[in-house]
Amino acid sequence: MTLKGYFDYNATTPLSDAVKAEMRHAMEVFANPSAAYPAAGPARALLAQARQNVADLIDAAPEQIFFTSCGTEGNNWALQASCAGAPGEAAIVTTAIEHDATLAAARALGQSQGRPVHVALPQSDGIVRADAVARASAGPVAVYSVMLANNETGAIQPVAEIAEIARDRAVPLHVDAVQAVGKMPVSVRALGCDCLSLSGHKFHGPKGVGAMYVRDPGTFAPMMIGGGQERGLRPGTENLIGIAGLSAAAAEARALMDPNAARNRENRKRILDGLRRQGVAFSINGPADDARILPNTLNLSFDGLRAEALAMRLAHLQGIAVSLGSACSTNKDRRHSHVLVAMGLPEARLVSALRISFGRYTSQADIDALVRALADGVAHLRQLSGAA
Amino acid sequence: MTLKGYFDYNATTPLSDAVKAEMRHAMEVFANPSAAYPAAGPARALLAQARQNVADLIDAAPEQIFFTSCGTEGNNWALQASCAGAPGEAAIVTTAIEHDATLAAARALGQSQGRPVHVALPQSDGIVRADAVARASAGPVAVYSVMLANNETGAIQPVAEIAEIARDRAVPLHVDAVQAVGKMPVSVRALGCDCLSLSGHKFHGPKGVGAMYVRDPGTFAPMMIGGGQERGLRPGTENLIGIAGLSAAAAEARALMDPNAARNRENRKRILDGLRRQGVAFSINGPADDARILPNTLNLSFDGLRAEALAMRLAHLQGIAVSLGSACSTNKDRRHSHVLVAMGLPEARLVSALRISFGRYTSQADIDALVRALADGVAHLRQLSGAA
Amino acid sequence: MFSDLIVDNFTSPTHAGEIDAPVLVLENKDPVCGDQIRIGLAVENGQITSARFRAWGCATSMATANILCKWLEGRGVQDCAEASAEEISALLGQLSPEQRHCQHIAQNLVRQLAAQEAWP
Amino acid sequence: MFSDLIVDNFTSPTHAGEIDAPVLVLENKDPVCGDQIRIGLAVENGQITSARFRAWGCATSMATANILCKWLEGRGVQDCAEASAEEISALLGQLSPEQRHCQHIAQNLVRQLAAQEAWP
Ligand SMILES: Cc1ncc(COP(=O)(O)O)c(C=O)c1O
Ligand SMILES: Cc1ncc(COP(=O)(O)O)c(C=O)c1O
Repeated sequence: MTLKGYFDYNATTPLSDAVKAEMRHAMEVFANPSAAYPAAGPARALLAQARQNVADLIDAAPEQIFFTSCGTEGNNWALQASCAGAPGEAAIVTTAIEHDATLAAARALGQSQGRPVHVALPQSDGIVRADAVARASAGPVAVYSVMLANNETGAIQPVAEIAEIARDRAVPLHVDAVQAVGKMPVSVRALGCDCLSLSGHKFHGPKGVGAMYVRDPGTFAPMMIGGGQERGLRPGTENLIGIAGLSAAAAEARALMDPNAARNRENRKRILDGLRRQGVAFSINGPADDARILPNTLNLSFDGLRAEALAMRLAHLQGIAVSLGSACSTNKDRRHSHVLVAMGLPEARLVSALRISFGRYTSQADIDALVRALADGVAHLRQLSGAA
Repeated sequence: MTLKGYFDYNATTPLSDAVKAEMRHAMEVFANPSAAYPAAGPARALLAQARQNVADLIDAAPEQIFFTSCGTEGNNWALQASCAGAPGEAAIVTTAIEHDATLAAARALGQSQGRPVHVALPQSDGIVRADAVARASAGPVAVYSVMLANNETGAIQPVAEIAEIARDRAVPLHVDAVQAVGKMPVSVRALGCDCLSLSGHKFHGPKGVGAMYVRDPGTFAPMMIGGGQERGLRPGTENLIGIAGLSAAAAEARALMDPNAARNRENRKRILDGLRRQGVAFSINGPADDARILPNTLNLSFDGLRAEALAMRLAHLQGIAVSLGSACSTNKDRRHSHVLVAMGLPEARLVSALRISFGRYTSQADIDALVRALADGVAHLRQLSGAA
Repeated sequence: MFSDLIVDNFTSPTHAGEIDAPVLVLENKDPVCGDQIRIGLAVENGQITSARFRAWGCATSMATANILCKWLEGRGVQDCAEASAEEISALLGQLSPEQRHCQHIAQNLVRQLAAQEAWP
Repeated sequence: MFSDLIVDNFTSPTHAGEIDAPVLVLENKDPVCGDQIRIGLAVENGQITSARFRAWGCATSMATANILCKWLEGRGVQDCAEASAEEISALLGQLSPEQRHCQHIAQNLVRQLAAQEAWP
């Protein structure tokens, strides 16, 4: 497969051939997996295999995996379930760089339950240090919710350190691993979290299906009530075709983890080297240390222009798709990425920030075309504004 | 397509060829519909078409349609959204024959919000009369939630009459139309409801995708918070492939409504006539009046045996799949269908009740094989027990 | 969900029916689910020469009745009466939780042999 | 999302640049989003003979600058100054809500012509 010009893998990824094949197969597996008759057997087997594949990808047991409809559902559920048993004054502690499915959800939940919400800030590299989370934890805490890798900058957060804080205070920790899973090795045991959400479409599975890891399913509250599917924790007739796709995507992500990451790292370097060789001035928004960033993500600012115009040139002249901050937020009336704002970037960096994210189907030719288009676009726009 | 021996259409239905084709096509439409670049155009167009098709099926406007992950989500959401603005002492009024995604969800919500839950009872035919709902409405009411067609008996409920009660009291009405949509004409305007949930897999769409009709989206509260998709009412990256399937299923259901219903009515009659001709004693659980029952549903009791044993004989000897009460509840430790219990059926009817549901791919030969298998199984089991 | 053993004994019962003037009748009803088994036995010289059942209930309990009849037939009453609960459960093979009540029915039936004062 | 008019004028601007010693300079900055357009005009006998822009901002505002320059060039200053707000908005074609700030920038720029006391 080629996907010329697609540099928005962090928004969503295309289905892999293996995923498509599995989904086509699952189109014929139609019986209700909860039914008692033999015709339901294949559907049940499909679910069991999917649970195993997802568990394997994140070092969990299949009994700890519950299928959801997306990362958003997982994050909302995690917050609600964790707050369900907590005293009314206990706070939700999260960070300023979370996806809105956590940050806005936490604010809404805090408001409806009269619960404080404390938000830890990142440093200018986009990493929220564990001590910032500790400082945000004054008073009783109901839940910690921290992402593993940021969708906009790729910055990997010190989740295991934050887990220690949570453990010391006997407070549950939720991890939004939607951007991390499939792109870097994830072990729920090494992270030490109580629950973790992931979403299939970020690693070549279908959109609209995800999974939640729950360490102790026996003490976790459902967000919806119904017919008892997923052992009552997530009722609703199972999205068999989507789950089949997620299953194949999880198996593939695990098998291809190392080569994919290596290719991404190479491509990342090739973009940076290319821009430098062409003499394009830019700054990187995110960690300088390669070990602390998703290998497929580059968030760059080009002073002297508005990124929206650059993105439009790339899109309409070269058919190149990049993102301005989180793709999900373009629906909204919001001017700057809340992540970059929280990092304290100056206005000129904020308005000129572009997210370039790539992956499995990105070729070196794609990268080279991107670099040329960026160099050309930046020069053109700087000239239009008289800044060149 | 033939689906020999499948008599559990109310649990779930197979994908139609048109739905499969549409889903296969959507597998190539991968970009995030929220993105600003041109590559997102096909995804946006797909969503718009799907919204239109679903709206057309239930006589709504596309702006009133919000995609969900299933009927269960729709029911939970409807209850939560309707209670969001209601005074604390206002009750949830529902019926004893609702699916657990309403009934158990209402009880849980009532408990967590300290809200009374009033449950109107059906008559012995499985229909909840409007005056039973009125009688259950003592004191302030937050929401009425009533199903349009019952999943176990097929009994069609007097929703329009109940809507008048709701309107008189200025209380919102939610309709669980999961079993009705696609099998009988549904008009949200004729029903007079404020919101309505449906699920794709009940009418040859995929499992794990549904839709919610919301009359006034501006005043409806979301159940999840996130990236702003579905105008903020249902965030989460859209299940494009599932929605494409739902879209095709909705279009087909509308086009084939009359012939499908006519075939179902014929098949229903053929089963009843066949059993009578073979001298099998049975009773119908549900309305006697054909106009008040889904044409594809038959709930029968065969005194002198346990339905579970009959179902197992059908499954293992003839490859015939039927259901014992709601398929969703076989996960649970529950002995009798709460629907049939609420109808006041005696123990012997309860334990011997079988749901036979059929549809688009059911042939007359299937029906005849079912009748023979039932006659044979009933005779055999009655003989085993000495009741023959 | 159902083992072949249960499926076979349920779908093709070999020992359904009545025995004329049975020497012994074993009868048990599960108080919760209502499943009922009655087994009539013909006995000669302490040996069970014939076992036939009537049953009302789920597929597993009907299969249980047939399995028990097969096991009883040709065995000594004394031997059967002395069988342990585990031995009897094992006759039914692997069962899922909702099928386990049949183990108790089977044990209760066999225990009635031991409770018999004497047999022909 | 973007009309062809906006795309074309943005991707292939025909009137970007500077005019040596412009007779008139129109300049506007949107206070909310910060988009900025400056248009230099050469004028002879009340006719605009040349219009060139510099712009910083989103694609639509840059397209707006180019569209305005094309429209201004060859027109009488007086005529342009008398154009109604609707006329000027219409130059930009159909816009989605988040593009509409460009209509105001365009109107503000043209309004500056009317505010000029005299021109050559
Ligand atoms: C009446 C009714 N409501 C709701 C549901 C739940 O729908 P879903 O399985 O799509 O969550 C069902 C399906 O079993 C149903 O029959
Ligand atoms: C970090 C993060 N969390 C959550 C989500 C939401 O996932 P989904 O779109 O599957 O609901 C996203 C996706 O945009 C994300 O990047």
